[in-house]
Amino acid sequence: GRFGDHGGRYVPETLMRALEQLSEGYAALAGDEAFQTEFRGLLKEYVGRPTPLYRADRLTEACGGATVWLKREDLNHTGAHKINNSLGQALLARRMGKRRIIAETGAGQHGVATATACARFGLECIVYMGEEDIRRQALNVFRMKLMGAEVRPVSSGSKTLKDATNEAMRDWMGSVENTHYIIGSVVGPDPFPKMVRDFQSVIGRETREQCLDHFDRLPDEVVACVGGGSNAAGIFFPFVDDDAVTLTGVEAGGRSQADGDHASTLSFGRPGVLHGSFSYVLQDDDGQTSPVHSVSAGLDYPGVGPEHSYWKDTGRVKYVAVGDDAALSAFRKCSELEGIIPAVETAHAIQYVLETAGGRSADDHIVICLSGRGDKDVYEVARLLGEEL
Amino acid sequence: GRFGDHGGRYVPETLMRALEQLSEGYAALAGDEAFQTEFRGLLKEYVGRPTPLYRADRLTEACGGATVWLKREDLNHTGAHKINNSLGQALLARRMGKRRIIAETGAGQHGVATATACARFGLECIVYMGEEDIRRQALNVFRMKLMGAEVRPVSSGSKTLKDATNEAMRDWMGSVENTHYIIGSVVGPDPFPKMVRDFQSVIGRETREQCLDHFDRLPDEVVACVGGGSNAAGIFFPFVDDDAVTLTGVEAGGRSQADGDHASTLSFGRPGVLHGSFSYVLQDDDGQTSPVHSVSAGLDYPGVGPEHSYWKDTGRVKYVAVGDDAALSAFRKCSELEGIIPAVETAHAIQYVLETAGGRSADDHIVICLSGRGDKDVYEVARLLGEEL
Amino acid sequence: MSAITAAFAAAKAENRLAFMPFVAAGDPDCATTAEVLHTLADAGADLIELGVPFSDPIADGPVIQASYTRALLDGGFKLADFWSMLEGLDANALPPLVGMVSVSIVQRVGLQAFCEKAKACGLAGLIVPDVPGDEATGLAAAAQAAGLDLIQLVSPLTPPERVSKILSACSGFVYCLSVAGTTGERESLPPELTAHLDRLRQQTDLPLAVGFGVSKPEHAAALRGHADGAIVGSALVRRLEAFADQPKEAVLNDVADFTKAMVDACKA
Amino acid sequence: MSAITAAFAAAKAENRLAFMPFVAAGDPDCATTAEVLHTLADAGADLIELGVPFSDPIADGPVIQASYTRALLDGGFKLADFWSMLEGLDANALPPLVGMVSVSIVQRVGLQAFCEKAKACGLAGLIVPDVPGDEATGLAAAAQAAGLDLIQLVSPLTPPERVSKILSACSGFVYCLSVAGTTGERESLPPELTAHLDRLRQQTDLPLAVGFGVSKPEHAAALRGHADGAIVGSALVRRLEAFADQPKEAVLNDVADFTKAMVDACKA
Repeated sequence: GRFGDHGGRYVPETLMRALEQLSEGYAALAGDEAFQTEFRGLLKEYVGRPTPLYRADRLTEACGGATVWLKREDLNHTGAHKINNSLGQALLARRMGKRRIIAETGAGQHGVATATACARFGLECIVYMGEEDIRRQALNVFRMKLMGAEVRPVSSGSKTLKDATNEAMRDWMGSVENTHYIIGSVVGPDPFPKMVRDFQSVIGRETREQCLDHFDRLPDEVVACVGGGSNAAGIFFPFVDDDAVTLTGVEAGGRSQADGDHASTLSFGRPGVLHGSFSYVLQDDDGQTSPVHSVSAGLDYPGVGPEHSYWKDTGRVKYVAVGDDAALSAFRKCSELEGIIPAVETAHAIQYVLETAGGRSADDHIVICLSGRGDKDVYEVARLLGEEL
Repeated sequence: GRFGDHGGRYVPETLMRALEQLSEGYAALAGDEAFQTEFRGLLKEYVGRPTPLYRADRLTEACGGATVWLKREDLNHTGAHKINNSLGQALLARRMGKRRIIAETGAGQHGVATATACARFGLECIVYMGEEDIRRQALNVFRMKLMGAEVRPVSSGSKTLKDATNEAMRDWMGSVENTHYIIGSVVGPDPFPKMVRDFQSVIGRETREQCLDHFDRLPDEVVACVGGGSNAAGIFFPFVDDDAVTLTGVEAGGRSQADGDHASTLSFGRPGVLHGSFSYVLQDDDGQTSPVHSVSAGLDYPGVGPEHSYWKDTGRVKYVAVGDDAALSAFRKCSELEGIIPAVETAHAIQYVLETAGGRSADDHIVICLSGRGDKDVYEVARLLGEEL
Repeated sequence: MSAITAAFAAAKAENRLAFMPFVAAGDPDCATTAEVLHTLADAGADLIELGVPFSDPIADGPVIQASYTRALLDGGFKLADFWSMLEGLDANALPPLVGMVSVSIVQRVGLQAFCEKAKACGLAGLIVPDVPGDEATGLAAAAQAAGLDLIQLVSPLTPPERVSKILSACSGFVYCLSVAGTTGERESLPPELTAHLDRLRQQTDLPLAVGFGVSKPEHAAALRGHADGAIVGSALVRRLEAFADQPKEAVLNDVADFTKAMVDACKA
Repeated sequence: MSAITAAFAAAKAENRLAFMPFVAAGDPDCATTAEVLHTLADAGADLIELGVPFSDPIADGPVIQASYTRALLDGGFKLADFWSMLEGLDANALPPLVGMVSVSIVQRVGLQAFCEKAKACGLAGLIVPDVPGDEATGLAAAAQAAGLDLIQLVSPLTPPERVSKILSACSGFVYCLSVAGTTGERESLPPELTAHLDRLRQQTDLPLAVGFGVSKPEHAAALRGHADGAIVGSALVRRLEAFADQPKEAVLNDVADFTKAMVDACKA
């Protein structure tokens, strides 16, 4: 359950048995042909996989260098990569006889994906969401409700993702015998980081095959945004042993490098414990979690998945930060040049490529994980750009 | 340019040369391998086709009879079938040397699809949209603007789709030499109805193949909603010669069968001329276009594609109406049971199947064209259901 | 010789352009329209084009479209009112009236029925702008049977080979669009217009009347020697907007003054 | 024999449960906390559990969580204040103090450094609820080296085979959770609790203290014969909310009365 020093299970004893059961249940899936067939079938017929690997000619032209490809997770059902994981865990929960599902959500994408999976399987679904996020993401709240989920407002702490996660953990403390907690990223106690990474690795496996199809070799670089890090882990993992493939994770640089102005956990944090695992974290010297900021609700998180911490320590993945304004500029460029409105999260990764692809050879192939669509962000971007809607 | 008595070119002489050029340009595509390759490539890598044909087990169970399948056009890039047509026409416009595109839009889906296609090809894009629709569909307005399109408010008449169409036609009257008008449905003067149907027929061709893959024969019934009728024409057309396949179009029954309370053109209209072609239309005895109503902005149109009128007259397709409340109930059921929030347009077709599939054999296979996703409708439905967002 | 043909012949005999103003019927109501028609006649109009308001006009610019909307929504315009108004006119005091009507309306009434009713009510001809020449065979037959001229439009974009097809279904005069675009006032007429008219002249003996954009006396003057008539719509209809807030007499005087100025320019 | 072991032994010798109340440090400020500690001691507490406020507690219910939030956000609680307060206490007038602290804080300071500081400031033991037994080896070593007891939690869901693993890293006493869930007052204790305690008793000689949900005198009474101590948190912490709007003396009196009632029930 460790990635180097990182990972582990830092949770109250009450949850330990459930985590052991979950590890056992998850390990058993590997040999369960019926599960694998059902999961593959759902990814194909319900989610719409494989998602295309699309050569973005006009972004490529704008970069003036390397050839830019977009792995189109925005085309998944519900509009982001989150559904890969929610479906996998919902299937596992059903197999383990747990008919009640809880989840945390920030921007609402993981909540929507989980509500979706629960509707599909007729499971009870409760989504914890900070009051502040409920206000900002009313559309996703109603999507969840339409699919029969209960959205429980969280009024503690900063009233955002971190606090929703605390609250979901607390629910799980008292409900663990009949409830499965679908964590939305590669964070939390073991086995979640590994399991979520595996469910998301379909992104990287497809990308690998599609690169071979399109240009007969592996890509030179794979770039993904990192909040908790699930889309990045999903696309990176199948390339980790390919040393020639540069892997780059892009964190939220926010407004500045000052404490509280960003969410660049790997760039500015240090190893510590948050939400059940040991990993880089943004904390003060007392171990209290720091406030964080990003224009993107999905990156606005003071922790990061432990495997990313491991990849940082080993140097396998390079982690960089892109700020709010730069990300918004990439958001616009991708919309105008490709007719693809990316999630603001994803826009951080696009911006990094816009800044670094110039001057490289057109034979250099860069794949960006387009982790989700930006429809959810349009109101907030309009507000930031001063447009009246 | 006729489908039986229906169709034709009822437009001012100024547009006739452009329509002839368009017919010629469109006819030339059939033999243009480069065009076909590029179009197919875009549908695959950019739009994400083929879209799945998904067996909806929980809707099937709720129906208690025939097996229900959903053709997942909601998974297309931009969230509806509209992009199939907009991309095809934008490619054609570029090939014809026209770098300025105009379009009309009601709910905004066709406007978004066209703005998307224009961004992708670097074409100038102007979208006409009724002031009333701009107010109701602010999200789509900003999506279009983000992709570089200009959205021109239309304040004439009822300030909705019909008036936006008039205004686009008027623009085209003065700009036809350098401008292509991308009509969003199988309406308008020849060759639009035929051309749009052909671009949308990819839906039906895929469905045919997928039925053979999934259950080794053609479906017993194909059901689609009909406003202008482009998703219906696209999925019906490849089945028209298969007499054993029942084809059913579902119009908007609105609030009641009284004039002005519905948009059931084929059920209650009569042949006449609107927007350039002879087809069923909702008109008063003076030939003035009738007001129409539907809970769905995409079906809220007093005309219908001429080929549908032909199919109605020949009896090949059965046309029925489903009212506002019934459609909203299907909207909820599909969301809760399948985790798929359908467009309110599509919900009309789903409701028809919910009402008619019961008691039939599970060996009867019904395909519903899930023409688009309902994210755009969530605010309006919330309002109607009295939810505060 | 039809009344329309005679009107153009008379103008030609006097070596001037025929002037044909356009107004929409029923704006603000049919009774007022009747007064406007007499005003136009008294001011010297050779023919009058009378638009039948339509809910969805696609060939018209904002001014005429707004006039139609006023007639339909504020005035509650019905075809029955239109026919009654025509029947109530003093035909002897008026020049030939040409109806401008959308095919949507004609088709709803029925081609033959509409033409017969129009003739019976005193119209001399019809312009159905959204039925181009090659769709017009049925309508042309109905008009001919009813004894109405059916006027066809030719656009600057119409290629010569289409012109002959269009003219085969045309009688009375040819409605020559000065520009590609909708109705509406324009600052100046396009420079290529006269050459275009001269080419058309080679293809037909029918009178050529120019509309869409013609809106000032100097436009009419510039057409002399190339066309046989000038048609003015929006510039006139815009003046009718004043019925909403000015005394009727003032508006009618303004209409008369503008018409006289145009008529004079047609002679200049 | 550690101070904690001695406290349980003394209670046992008197044939009663040890009573261990819980308060969060720094709510509303550290000076007041010091007064509360003395009040608890004077009312008869055998040990006191002192929570270190944490921004993201996951084992705590709303009452303790709110107390932490008041300490951190309103009181500006810092670890330095905590250590100072401990150093300023009159150790002779107080029973053994057990720190309840999240591993996030311990890890930030460093396992060894934290344990040494805690010992130096007078804590007798530590409860680190988010380090379960099998993750606790490093921490247990650090605590032992510093001369602190490290108390482990056992949940009703902990299977017997895990219990022995957990107990191997445990000293002082075993913190027995009465329920699966977070801290917080509950109407009654679960019926299966006593059997669960009796099974645990077979596996260890360490004292068994029961917390999470224990909130009334009758709860404590019901534990007699099955456990060695009762721990009450939320029921007490809820009383501290009154510092916001009541005179300090009134609140401290209320705390003293409640504690005395619990202490009495532990003897009944």
